[in-house]
Amino acid sequence: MDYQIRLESFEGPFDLLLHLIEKQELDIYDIPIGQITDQYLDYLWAMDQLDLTIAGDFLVMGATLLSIKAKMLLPKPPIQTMEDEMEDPREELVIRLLEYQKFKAIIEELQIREMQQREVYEHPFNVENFLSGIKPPNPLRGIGAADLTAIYQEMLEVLTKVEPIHELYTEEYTVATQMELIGKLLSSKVEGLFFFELLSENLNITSIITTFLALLELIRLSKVEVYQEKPFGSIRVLWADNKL
Amino acid sequence: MLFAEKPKAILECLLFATAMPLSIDEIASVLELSLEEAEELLFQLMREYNDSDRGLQITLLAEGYQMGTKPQYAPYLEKICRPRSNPLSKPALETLAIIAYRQPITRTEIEAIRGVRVEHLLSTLIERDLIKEIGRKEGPGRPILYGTTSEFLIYLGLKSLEDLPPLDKQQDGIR
Amino acid sequence: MLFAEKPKAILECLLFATAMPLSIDEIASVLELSLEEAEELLFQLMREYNDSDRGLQITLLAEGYQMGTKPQYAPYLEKICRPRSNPLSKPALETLAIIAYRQPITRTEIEAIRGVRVEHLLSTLIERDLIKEIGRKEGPGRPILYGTTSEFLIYLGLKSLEDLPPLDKQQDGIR
Repeated sequence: MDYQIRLESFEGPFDLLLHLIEKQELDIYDIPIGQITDQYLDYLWAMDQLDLTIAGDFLVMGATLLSIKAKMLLPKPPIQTMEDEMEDPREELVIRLLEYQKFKAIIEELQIREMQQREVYEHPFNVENFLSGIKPPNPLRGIGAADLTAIYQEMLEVLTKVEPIHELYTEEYTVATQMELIGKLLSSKVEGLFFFELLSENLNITSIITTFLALLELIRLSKVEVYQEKPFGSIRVLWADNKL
Repeated sequence: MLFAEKPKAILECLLFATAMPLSIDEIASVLELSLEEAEELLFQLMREYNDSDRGLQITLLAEGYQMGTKPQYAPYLEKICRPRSNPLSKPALETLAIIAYRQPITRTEIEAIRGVRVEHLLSTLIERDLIKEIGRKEGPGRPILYGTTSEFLIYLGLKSLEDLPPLDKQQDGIR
Repeated sequence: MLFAEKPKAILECLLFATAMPLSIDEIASVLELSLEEAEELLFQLMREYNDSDRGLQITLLAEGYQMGTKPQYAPYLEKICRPRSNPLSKPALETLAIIAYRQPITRTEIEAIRGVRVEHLLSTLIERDLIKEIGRKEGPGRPILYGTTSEFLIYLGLKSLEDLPPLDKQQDGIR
């Protein structure tokens, strides 16, 4: 090995590649890809021999380099197309290296700013402590228990006037609210729920049908998945997002 | 003047940046001064702060010296730290009334009565210390049960929940 | 003098006591002054602090104003203040820089630039309040878009995002 540098000291494959290029004063716009690929892979072998785990990202770049090298070895077509030359297989790599280089270059300046700002101390003001010393304003100022009761009574009166009591059920169940309810119930249950468990205690025909329609809609949207272990068995419903 | 400006500036920084009150021993040790010198410096700085029209003051608490705001300016700090002191909206009061009379109650049950979503109203009421989570309902999803807080009783001047005015029995039949 | 001492004293309290930098709008609103009046008062106070031998300074940070200690006194404060959080690791700072200059940006886009995975670095940066989720990118999977916070500006002592050092000052051949 020409260079005694440990792989762990590199932030990633781009860092290692840029190091190789800079160290040998190579032209980043015309990288001798064979030479660089060999040197890069040498590092990986060395790491491997030391029984050190090589991060997958380094291996991916190794494969990319080999693939570029292979493309460069392919014979060029004898006649170039009129307008543009064949795309250089290195181009994408160079663009990415240049982009990474910009950030690598700015780090030092950001580090200086970070250290400078660390010299400035703020007052360790604790809002919680401060506020605990202040009585919060009474959110119910001007309102008495009787007012609250009146508000409640009035609300109940409006409800009873507008619709007979049994009609309230139909108000409760819409496909949209049931979809939301199913989502709430299922998302916290990794193992899923049986269909009957999705129904509220207030079993009536409207609630069952609405819940079923909501379930169908969720299936259509791929939000849930349903399984039946045997014909006519209970339907198990799983929240699709829970599967990952 | 006995001291150069610098030790006083350091002392100012110390009082400003420490979370706990500073003893004269600690001050002397950081500034590398004798106790007498540290005390003289401190008193000088205290006079500059406390006898002026400045907003800040340095006070001696049991455990040491501390920098803080002068008490007369507290209302302005409240204004910026706790901007929310608006009265509750009608929907919030309605939701609170339902919880007061029906507790323990789940969000879905409240929504069944009110016919609209109450999620943000519940957050408001929790933030204002009027309601809290008091458990979980058995059953699918184990939904949160809400109830009123002791602050709620205090704000209404009630001794207990039984002091809530009774309702007209028939109307409370809705479920 | 244009102002009585009192508004300046209040302003001093506000700058002392608020955890985040205060915008000129907030200052004007608490003091019930016009923007121009608030600004004049603020600049007056800043001169009194910054151009003197005092230990404290008022600076423009994250589009607001904040009181802090002058940097030259840091060595004394290190001795007595709570230890500061560790500086960011190089990989974390690199990731933060990419987000700062290229926001809004997805995790995959960051990884394309860094060439390595950044998932755990993103959690670190979020935990330290330096970045946050600022939306979702349209398209398959609707991936999360990340951006920097005001704490980020404070952390690097920046007045605003425009205050970031220019990224492309060197040769920027291919784009």
